[in-house]
Formats: sequence, structure tokens, C-alpha cells
Amino acid sequence: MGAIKEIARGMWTTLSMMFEKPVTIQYPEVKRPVHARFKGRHELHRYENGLEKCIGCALCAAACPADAIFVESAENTDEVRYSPGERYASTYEINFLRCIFCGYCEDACPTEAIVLGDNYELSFTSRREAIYPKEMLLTPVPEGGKPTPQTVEPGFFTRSIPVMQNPTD
Amino acid sequence: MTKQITLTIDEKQVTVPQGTLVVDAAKKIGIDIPVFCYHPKMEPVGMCRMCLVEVGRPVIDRTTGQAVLEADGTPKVQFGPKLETACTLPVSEGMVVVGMSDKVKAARKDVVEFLLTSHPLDCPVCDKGGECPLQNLTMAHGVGESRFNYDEKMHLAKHVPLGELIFLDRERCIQCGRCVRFQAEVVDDPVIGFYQRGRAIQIATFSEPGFDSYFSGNTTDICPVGALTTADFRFGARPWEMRATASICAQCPVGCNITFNIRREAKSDGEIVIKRTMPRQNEQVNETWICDKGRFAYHFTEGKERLTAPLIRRGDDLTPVSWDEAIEFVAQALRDAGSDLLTLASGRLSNEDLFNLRSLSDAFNGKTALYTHMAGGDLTAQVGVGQGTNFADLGAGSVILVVASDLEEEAPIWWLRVKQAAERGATLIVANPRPTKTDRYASQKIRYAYGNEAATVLAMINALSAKRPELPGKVQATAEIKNAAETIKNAENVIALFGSEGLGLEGSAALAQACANLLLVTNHTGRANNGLIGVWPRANEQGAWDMGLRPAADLKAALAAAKMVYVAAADPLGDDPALAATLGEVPFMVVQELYLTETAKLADVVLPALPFTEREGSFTSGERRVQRFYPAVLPRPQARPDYAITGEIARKAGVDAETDSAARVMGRIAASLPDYAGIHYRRLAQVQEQWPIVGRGDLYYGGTGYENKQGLGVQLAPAAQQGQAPALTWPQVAEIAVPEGSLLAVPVTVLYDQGITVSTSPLLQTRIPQPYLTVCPAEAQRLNAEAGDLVQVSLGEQAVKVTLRVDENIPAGVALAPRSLGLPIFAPAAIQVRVAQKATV
Amino acid sequence: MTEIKQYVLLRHRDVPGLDQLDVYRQEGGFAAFQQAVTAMQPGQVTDVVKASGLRGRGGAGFPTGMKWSFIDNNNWPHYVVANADESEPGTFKDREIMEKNPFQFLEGLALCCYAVQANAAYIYLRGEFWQQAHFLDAKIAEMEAAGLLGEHLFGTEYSLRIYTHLGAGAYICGEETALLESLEGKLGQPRLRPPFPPSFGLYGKPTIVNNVETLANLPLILEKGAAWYRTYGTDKSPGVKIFSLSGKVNKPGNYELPLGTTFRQLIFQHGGGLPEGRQIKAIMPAGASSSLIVATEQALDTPMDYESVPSVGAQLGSASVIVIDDSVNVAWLINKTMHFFKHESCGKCTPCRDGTYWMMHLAERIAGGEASWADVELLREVAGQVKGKCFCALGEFSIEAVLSSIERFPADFEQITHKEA
Amino acid sequence: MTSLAEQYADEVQAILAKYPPEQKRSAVMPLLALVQRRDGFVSKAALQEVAQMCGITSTETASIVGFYTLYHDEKKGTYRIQVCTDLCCALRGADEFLHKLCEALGIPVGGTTPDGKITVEAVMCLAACDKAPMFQVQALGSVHHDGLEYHENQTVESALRLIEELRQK
Repeated sequence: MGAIKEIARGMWTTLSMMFEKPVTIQYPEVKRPVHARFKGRHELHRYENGLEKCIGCALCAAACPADAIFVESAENTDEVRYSPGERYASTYEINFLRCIFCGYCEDACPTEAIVLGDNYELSFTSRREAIYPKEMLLTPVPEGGKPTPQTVEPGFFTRSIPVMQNPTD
Repeated sequence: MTKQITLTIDEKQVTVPQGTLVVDAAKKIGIDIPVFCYHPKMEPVGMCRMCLVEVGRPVIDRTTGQAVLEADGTPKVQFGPKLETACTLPVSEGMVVVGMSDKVKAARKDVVEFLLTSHPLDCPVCDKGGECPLQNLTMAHGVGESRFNYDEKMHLAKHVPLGELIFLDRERCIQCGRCVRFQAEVVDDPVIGFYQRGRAIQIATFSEPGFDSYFSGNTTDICPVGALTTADFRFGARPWEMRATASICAQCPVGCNITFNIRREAKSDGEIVIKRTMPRQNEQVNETWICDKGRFAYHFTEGKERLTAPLIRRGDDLTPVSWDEAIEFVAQALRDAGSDLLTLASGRLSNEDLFNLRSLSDAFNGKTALYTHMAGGDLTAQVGVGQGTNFADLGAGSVILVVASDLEEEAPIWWLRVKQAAERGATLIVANPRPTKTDRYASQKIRYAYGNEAATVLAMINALSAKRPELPGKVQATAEIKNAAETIKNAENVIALFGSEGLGLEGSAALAQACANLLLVTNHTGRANNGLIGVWPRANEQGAWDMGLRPAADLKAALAAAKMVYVAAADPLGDDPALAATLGEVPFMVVQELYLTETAKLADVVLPALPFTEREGSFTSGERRVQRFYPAVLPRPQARPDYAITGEIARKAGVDAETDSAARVMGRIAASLPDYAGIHYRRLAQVQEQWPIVGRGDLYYGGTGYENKQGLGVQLAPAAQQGQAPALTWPQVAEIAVPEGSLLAVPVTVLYDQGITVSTSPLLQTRIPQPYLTVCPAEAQRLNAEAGDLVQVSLGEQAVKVTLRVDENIPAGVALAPRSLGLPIFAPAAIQVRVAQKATV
Repeated sequence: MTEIKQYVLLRHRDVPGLDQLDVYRQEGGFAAFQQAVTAMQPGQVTDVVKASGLRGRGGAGFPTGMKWSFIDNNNWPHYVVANADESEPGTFKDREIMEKNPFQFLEGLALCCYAVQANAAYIYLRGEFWQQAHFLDAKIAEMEAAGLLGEHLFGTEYSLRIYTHLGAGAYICGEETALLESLEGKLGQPRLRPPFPPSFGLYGKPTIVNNVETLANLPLILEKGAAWYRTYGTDKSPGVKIFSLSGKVNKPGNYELPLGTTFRQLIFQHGGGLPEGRQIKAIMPAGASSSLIVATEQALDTPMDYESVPSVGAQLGSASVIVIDDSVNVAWLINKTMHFFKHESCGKCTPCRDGTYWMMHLAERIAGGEASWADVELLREVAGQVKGKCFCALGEFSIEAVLSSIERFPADFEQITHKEA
Repeated sequence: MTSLAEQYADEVQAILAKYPPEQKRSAVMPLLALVQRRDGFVSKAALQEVAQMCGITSTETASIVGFYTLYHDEKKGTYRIQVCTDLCCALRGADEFLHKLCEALGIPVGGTTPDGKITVEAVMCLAACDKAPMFQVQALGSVHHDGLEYHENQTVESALRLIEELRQK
């Protein structure tokens, strides 16, 4: 008697599940949205005009506890300009085998250039591939902007760091 | 003995010599009084007001002259109403300094806030960020938030080139004047100055070229903010990302202690490279300074064209081979040549390299030749400066004699040290055919004709009547010469520096002998702060003499006579195209080099060596201080250190030699050369506390130069100090015949020449002049030429075209030919000059 | 208190043509100098000046004779420099002396030179005094022609030359060490003190720097004696003083009066009071570098001497009295003074260089009505931050007007600022 | 270009004679004033010329030019009308005077008239506080004189009359 009751209870569970929404999704065709503060793969952001926000200060590399970031910088000129100020990152590499996605780099960045994005689809087949260079990290040029390097009017970009606003979110 | 003063700073007692400034006294007991404008190597000015402290002085009863006591018996101390600047205040007995009170803390906060009102806070992109005194002192003493309205900040130019080497960021400058004062006070090149006034003050240069000084790089070290940066390092790396390695500058015989900052670099395929050169403190050698050549010329070690493999001649071509093959090939050639071997090496090599070369050559009874234009290193080993010599100890009572040397061009830091000694009261006697910058500090100046160098010094001895060397007829013992002789005779200490202005081998040998005689006759040898110094053309030329290498009197003949020539770190053909035929005839030639030089192109075997930045070794400076350098970066694959190459060849040829490490070679040197007895690498790495303290966490105090943790080196005792006074021998100098219509061309040294160690540095290229010849206005007129004309210089069979310069300070009948600048003139020689092309106006 | 019967310094107002050498000599000119050189020891001249109680008229009020006695007699040669770099807003007294009574000044300078045994003297004039410099050059030439300057004066071993040197526009050169730097051909930035000029001055030699007015007192002191001089002025501030009166008064100008004359006497009796029936609001007794005195009845009755002026919260300084009437908002006034000090800061020390720049901006915003009371507070704090930290007096002077204005005339600031922070 | 020493031999001699022979540097200020009489401003070439005469570097000479307000490193009007607008003069209406004068000339403060003759600028105290409004005229590059003239108790009309006279010179 007791056994039947138990079976019935089990069947009920099974039956009730048949009407639940499935939790699995058809990845990779379907992708689950991430939370607002999800820390995925880094992106190097651009200004609306297409210039890179990164100024090559290497504070992200200094803050990185896993020593995953390597930055080298060089000087902008008005003929070959990557970022608004004097300095830009001529080399920017993140080793994703080392990265622990702690987000310290994001905190350290004085220009809000590096942001941990939504992308979690990281896979590589060699150690070399795990090192993402700047071209892979930069976001696409926004509409109306121009790709870098740009040639700009002399004397227009004189500030080393553009005036920043406090983040709103 | 200076009077000692005891005072109290922040409740700690300290006793210091009278005249010490409060800021230095505090430093000595580990109390940091923050400063911006003060620098321990410069006169205090009290401009920045960062070092304000409370100062109390004991109350003295005017009637009795005794200190007034408190009830408890301690001296009564009265504090002034205003804060005082610790950097301008000399200590006084019983003084009480308070640097930690609320009043002082508030004052520091106030001053930092003022400074930051006009500072851009662009630390993320600033080269100084991370080693910036303003950053540090703001963190320590500043306020968290600025009350200054951002819109009211001055926005100024951020990229002002002060010449090609140094950049100015006007916004970052805090007007402390360290750079301006360094240029005016320390090196007497006031080519940067303040422009405008008040808040608008800026640093400006009006010299041509901009910031025209051999010492300009030092201003970037002592700048307490990122206002002055070098073009070489601009945005090169963040300071915390780099590692520091110790080295010795390989450019001149001063032997400045340096630090290379290194880091991986993407454009070098991830290799570790040198990012910048910084001074490393050695108060006995270079204090905390280095010259711009030392700072910027290291690039010669990193050329892409460096040799990558041993090469052996197969027909017309040099073909890469394995090291084993190359070494076997050379060893076989050695065995074949036997005593017909000539080893030719220069003072660019380390002691260890030169010792192994010499040992190898000796084993075969071969000849060795030092590749140089200057002689006298045997004499500097005998009567060189005594152990314990330090230019910093020279002052009143000391004499420095500088003969035949444009010291600032030949050895800038020695020039600086001699200048400072003269300012401390040392008598500087300059003997040179034409005025040089050294003359500014000379108490006595002697002018002689080119060719009379040795005779002029002999005339001094003659004037003392102690010995009576015969003088060439035309040299008179003038009043100046007699006066100088008398001064030298009566001096407590005498250091004589001889250079190679207008001299070749023969002339410099005679001059060295004459100077040695003068020191011997006046009893100025064999003790500290006395003796002879050669201003050698290369860093380790003294070491080469010590290792037993001697220049060949007739290099061409020596080359012609040899069956095998082993050339290391020398390019005779590149320097003198006239040697082409001779070298072409040499049956077997080995060249051990960094690059495929003109000589190497003719070689049968070319062996790739390592520069000093990629290996260990030691140099012996002109003051005979043996100093170690360390590997800074990884060696290029396939290249090997010179001592190891030579050692391997020696072993292969059946000669016992040390190859494993430079330290072990030094062991052999110490065992076989009495002067080097007791020298070993650990001893060379010993350090002592130095003053002023620089390079620690307190960057604001002495600048960003490095503390010396890797060795101050060991100064050798000359023979005279070991009780072996050499005998006097009197040099003879043949007169140079100058036919009618010819000019006497004399070689002189300029700092930035076309030598491989300068011309390969892109930054210095703009400062290297076009090949030129200088004559006096009268000669120019006689040649019907003007400054700027292209002239053809005929020298024996050769003819070279160079630009003509005119200088009224040059004697008539003479033409100055700078070395390594297009003209193959190594000793005074007669030349014909005619205009080839008029300058276009 | 003695009324001036006869001018001491502005004697040209009594004697027409006093700028002519013959007239000046008829009036007894150069007798004192001749007497000193031929019949007095240098030390005796110093003693007379000491006894007279004469104090420096450039602003600091340091006893002149004492300054001379500090000269280092182990280091030669000595120099004397006349400070004619009159640049303080509100000061225009030296100019009148040099223009109208040049010989009295030159004789005073010569006397000073003799007293400290200097054989060369320089008159450092502000660059704008180009006309006066050329005028003095001519007068010096006349003196040389008359044997009053040159070698072997009056048959003695003493020789003296006087030269003019023009500055080129820098208030800071009125500071004596900055003046010496400038005279040496360098930037007019003050020197570290000690050493003071009497031991380390021009070209590193012992040097006495005296103001033009100070020097102009000397001939009559030597001629008539210290006791005579002491009949003028007060016990601690003896003698006469030229008061430069400017601002909102009917009769601005120079007034030579005994020290100890009251503000009221100067402004109302001599200066003819304020125009258009305006009320007096404040007084700046020492030019732009002075504190503002609230013009109360009691303040107006304060004697103008070195000891009494501090009792109403200011210094006598160079006695350049600027009268402010009730139409002036002091915020406007400090905006003016801050512009001046910011412009004239030499840039040597941080508090003055950056402090004046900051204060100027604050004052400008406040005067322009674009500031809140918090900005006034900030201005006061910044001024307090400058106080006591500057390298020389210029920086310290820059805050006097600011601090006193905010403290004594808060209503003016309340009226002009908006309330919200 | 004839050298300063040739062109103004007497003046240069007189200037140098004022100072001890080993203190030639003291002559730098009067020599610069002479240069301004010749050129109207201090050019880079002139800096070198004066520097050589005083035994100092061009940079040191330039520092003097930069520090003192009466030296100019650029050419403006031949006559610089420098109106004192400091506190005391301002109390007597100097600010208003300056603006009206500039308005009448049709130039901004600090501007130069189209004929290049007159520049009007505001300066700090000129020690004529009792005679405001006042200005000084600095004659530069003028063959007539190298000096400064004070003009006191001025009105806009009197100033304009004077300016007309200067233009006729």
C-alpha cells in the first residue's frame, strides 16, 4: 500500500515536471542573457568618434593580480592618432589562461577603456591563441566614427586625459 | 677638524659637522623632511617651501652669555613665530627642530595643495608616474581633494622639445628650478632658464641646438615631476614594470656606474631589452651624474645588424658555420702561424678578454698590439693616482694639471669633477694650445704650440732646476710655465691629467713621460690624490695596458709582417682606408666583433662577440679603479663573450685557458699580475654607505638615480705606492716638418663622433656634426675659403672632402681634425687644403 | 606736534629752481657733503644719522644709521644703491623728489656713500622712470663738472661715482635683494637672507640699499644736526615723512608732514576731504600691500607713525594713503590688488606664485558676483595658507588686503555673493 | 645688419663703463633697451648679440626679456600706450578711460591699430596715482627716442590728440 503511494508520489513529480518550462537551452543556437554585472571577456572601448579610450597607462597591468596584461605605449601624433591624448597603447595583450576575471583592471582604468564584457565564449587550441592582442579586444568603431589610427586637425586633442564623468550605473 | 654640532630633530639627537643643513642632518638619522627644490648636490634656495619646520633655539642670557635653564634644569628653548625652511638653515648648537607638529603638517599640506593647483594630475600617462616625488609627497602630505576650481587651471603646452634629447611638459613643471640650477651651478651650461615670471614661469632654451649641454639628461633624473623627460624613454615603460641591472659605462675612461632598466618589448619579439640608462651612485667616480653620451649611446649594443653566427671565408663569401668548426679552424691557423701571430685589440674589451688574448698570443710567442692613438699606460700604472684618490677630496692646497686635453669632450664627468675641485679651491692649471671650456676654472693657463706638449712640461721641470732636461730650442720657460712649476712644487697634492689633443702615439708617449717626470721630481706620486691619469680614448684602455698590451709603433708594418692577425674590437680599415692593401695581404685574419666591420669583411674568420650589456666583465678606469659590469639582457644566441671565444680557441690550440666565467679569468689575472693581486669579483661587488643618500624610497631627495648595491670597485695601487719608483727617462720628440703651403693637421677629440658607439644611437645622430676641419680666420682667408665651404683635404695619397669651420682661437698654420669624423688623421701630419665647393648662401 | 614751517624734503615747493645746481648750492647745498668729506670721519656721519633716529622710508622703517653700522669692513669695495624702484600702488613720493629736488637726494646718496666708504653708487630706478633717469644723469654730470663727484673730492683721497640703472618693469625689484639681483643682470628674484646686503650685497660685496626719501633726509640732518631733526615727529618715529595721498580725495598728492600727523588731518585738512560728499569707508595706509583700516572716528584720529598705525590693524609702511569711499565694494578692491600681486609675483616661492594665482581667480569670481559665501571662506583660508610661508615680503603683503577686507567688511561680501554653495 | 656696438657706439660704451669690467652682465638690461630702440622688440638674433656683449648665454638673456614687462619678444605697435588701471588709478576712473580710448581707436585692449603704430594695453601701477587717468608711451623701434613718457591727468580727447601727434612722427 505504502509502495503504491510512494510510486504515485514519484509519478506525480514526473508528471508535474512535464508541464514546467525546460531549464536547458539550445546553446549555441540560443544564448542565455547575462547579469548586469557579469564579468566576461574584456573589451577595450572607443569614444563615439572612434578614438580608443585606452591611453596605454598600464595601470590595469599593475593592478592585475595574475599578471595577465601586458601593455606598451607610444606617442600619438595628429597624423597618426589612436587616442585623444599624448599616449596610446601600441601593444595591449591579455593572456586569458592567466586572467581570473576579478575586474581589478576595470577598477584601475582611469579612462574607462577596459570593461569586462558579456562574452564568456573563450576557447583556444594553443597557449599562443589564449593571448588576445589589442585588435581582438577593441570594440567595433561606432557608427559615425572613424577607425584608428586617424588623422586629425592639429591642436585639437591637447589634453592627456579627456575630462571624465563619474560612472552612472 | 670641523666643529661638531649637536641638535635635536623630532626628539632624536644628532651630531653633525658645523655648516650642515637641517634637512641633511635629519636625513642622516632617517628623518625625512620633504623637499622639492632642495637637492643635496646643489646650493639651497628655499623656493618651494615644502621643508618648513618649527625651529627652537636655546635662550641665551645676554649678560652672562650662558644658556637659560628651565626649572628642571634643561635648557630653555624658544621657538620662532614663523616656520623656517630646513633646507636653508644651518644647524646650530642646541637647536630643536620639530617636523611632526600639527603646524608643520598643515604647512606641508598647504604647500602641496598650492603645487597641485597648477599640476595636471595626468599621472597615468606621465613617464614619472610611479617614481615621482610629487606623487609620493602628495600621498604622504597632501589633501585628498582639491578645493581649486578645475576650470581655473592653466592649460599649457605639453610637448615642448628642448632640443632633440629632452622634452618639457609645461603643465607639470612646479618651477622648483632644479634643472636650471643644475645647468648653471653644477655643469656651468646655463642653456635652459626661466622665462616669464610668477605663475607663468616656464623653462626655456635659446641655445642652438636646443638644450646644448652634454649633461642634459641629468635634469630628467632630478626633476621632481614629469616635466622633463628624455626623448629616448618617452612613454617607454612604467617605472615599476622595469627591472634594474648594474653596469659600467663603456664610453670613456671615467667608468661611470650606471643602471640599465630592462623590460620585455613587443617590437623585439618579446625579448628583454634595455629601456633606459640611469646613473648609479658612486661618489668616488661619477657621484650621481652621467653624461648624455653614456645615457643615450647604449643603443650601439642592440643593432639589428649584429653578427649572428661565426663566419668562415669560402671563396669570396663569408659563410655561417658552427662554433666548433670556426674554433677548430682558427686553432689550426694559430698552430700554423706560430710566432708570426699579431693580436690587435682595443680598450673597448674587458680586462678578462684582453688577458685571455694576451695569454693566447704569449703562448705562441706572438705579438700583441693595442689598437689606440694614445700611449703612456705603462707610466700611469707606475705613477698613476694612488689608492684612495678621489677628486672630491681635492680642494685648497691641491693642484690639478690638465695637459693636452679638451677634457669636457674627452671625459665629461672628469671635466665636471675637476671643475668642482677648482670651485672648492684647488688650483687648476690648464696647458693646451687653444682655449677649452676647462679654462673657465683655470687659475693658470699655459698656451703652447702643437707639437710642444712634452717640451712644455719638461720646461716646468727645467724651471725648478731640480733636473735639467734638454729642451727643444723653441720652447722657452715662460713666466707662466715657471709659475706653474712653482705652484706644482709647493702643492700638497698634484694630479696630472694628460690627453691626446693634437697628439699621436709618439707625442702622447713623450707627454706621458714628461708628466710622470714632473710628478716624480716634485714628489707627487705614490699616495692618494697624487699621480698621473691618462684621458684615454676608450673605456678600458688602462686595463689593456695593465693586461700587457702595447700599441704598435708602426701598425702598418706590424700587419704586413704577420702571417696571422687576430683582431678583436677594432676596425683599423674602417678608420683608415689606406690600410686596405696591407690588410688584404694578411695571409690569415680573424676578426672578433659585434658587427661586420670593414675589417671583418676582409677576414678569413669572423667571430660574433657579445657587447658589455649581455655579459659579465670588468673595466679598469683611468683612475685605475677596477669595476664590475653585469649582464643586463640575455645574450644573443650564437654570440659569445670575447674571453670565452679566445679561451676556447686557446684550449683547442693546446693552451691552458679559462673559459667558463669572467670571474675565473679574473682569478688568473689576480694570480699573474701583481697589481691585481687580491682582486676578485666578490670584492669588486662590495659597497659602503654613501652620502648623500639617493635612490631609495625617498625619490624627492636626490632624484631617480640608483643607489649602488652592486659594487664600488677597487682602486689599484700604482707601482710607486708599492715602493717601486720608476727611473727618470727623458723623452725625445721629433719635430714635424710642415712643407710650405701645407697646414699642420692635428687630431682632436669631440664627444659625439662617428665612432660605432655613437653613430648607431639614433637619438644622438642629430648631434653628430658633419665631417669638418677647423682653421683660424687668417688661414681661411689664405685658402680663399669661408666657413661652410666644402674643402678637399689631401693627406699623402688620400683626399677627403669635409666642411670648413673657422675659429679664431686656433693658432695659425694649424688645422683641427676631429677624430672619427671623416678624416683619417691619427697623429699630427702635414695636409694640403683647397676649396672644393663654395657654400651656397 | 610740530607743524611744518619749512619743507625738509619737498624744499622745491619753497625754493623755486631748486633743481638747478647753482640755486641748490646757494641754499647751502653740498655744504654738508663737503663738511663730511673734509672734516668728519665716516663713523661720525653714521653717528649723526643714528642720533637723528631716521628710519628707512621705503616701508620697513628700519633705523638707517644702524643699517649702515652693519657694513662689513673686512670686505671691499663697498657699494651703495639707492632704491628708486617705486612701484607700490599708491606710492609716488620718490618720483617727486627726483624730479624736483634731485640734488638733495644726490647729496644724501653721496653722504651715505662717504659714511660707508663706498666709491661707487647705483641708483636703481624702475624702468618706467626713464625720463627721471635721464634727468638724474644730467644732474650727475653737472655735479661731476662742479667737482662734487669724481676723484679726490675736495682735495681728499675720497672719490665717488654715481650711476643710474634702469629696471624694466617688476615690482619685486623694490625688495632690496631682488633689486641687487636685477642690478647684477639677473632675474629680479629675492635672495636668501641671511646674509644681508651690508655683508653680502651687490656683486657679493657689502652694500647699503636705501630708499630715495631716506637719502633725501640726510643733507639737512647733517647740516642742522640730529637734535633739529628730532624736533619733528614723535619720540620713536622722529622726523618728517612724505605721505602720498591718493584714491577718493579732492586733493591727492604728496604731503610732507611730521610723523604722527593723524589720518584726519591728512585726508580732510590737507587732502580736502572726499569728493561729491562721499563718506570715507576705509583707509589703506601703505598702498596695495596694506590692510584696510575701517575709517572710524577713532581710526581717523590715529597718529601716522610706525608705532601707532598697528593699533588700528595696519602698518605705516611707505605711508601711501589710499582713501576708499562708501561707493566702493571691497570685493572689487581686493580683485584689483590680487591682479596686481599675481602679475608681480616673481614666481620663486610656491605660496606666492600659486597662492596669488588662486586668490586672483577667487577674487575675480567674487567681485564678478559669480561666487558663493563658501568661496569667500575659501579665499580667506587660502590667504591664511599663504601667510607666514613666503620667501619674501611680497607674498606676505598680497594677503593683507584680503584678510582685512573679509574680516572688517563682511557685509560687502554678503551683498555680492549668492547664498547657495 | 650692423652690430649694436657699431650702431650705438657711444651709448654702448657709456653703458659698459657704468659697471666693473668683470661684471659685464649688469649691462644686459640697458643693452636690451637699446635693442628695442633699434628693432622694436627683442629678436632671437638680438638675444645672442646682447648675450655675447655681456658674456652670458642667449638663454640667460632671454630670461631677462621674459621676466621684465618692459621688454617684448614680439613686435607690436611702434608706440605702446600703457594705461595704468591699478587700484588707485581705477578709483579715479582709469578702467573707464581705457575702454573708451580703445573704443575710440576701434581696437580691443592689448590690440594694435591697423597702421601698426599704436598699441593700447593695461599695465600695473606707474607711480602716478594722484594724476590718473594716466598712461605712459613706450616708443619702440622708433628713431626719435627709446624712452618712456608719462602723460597724466588725461581725458580720452587729450589722449587721442597725442596719438594723432605720434602717428605723424
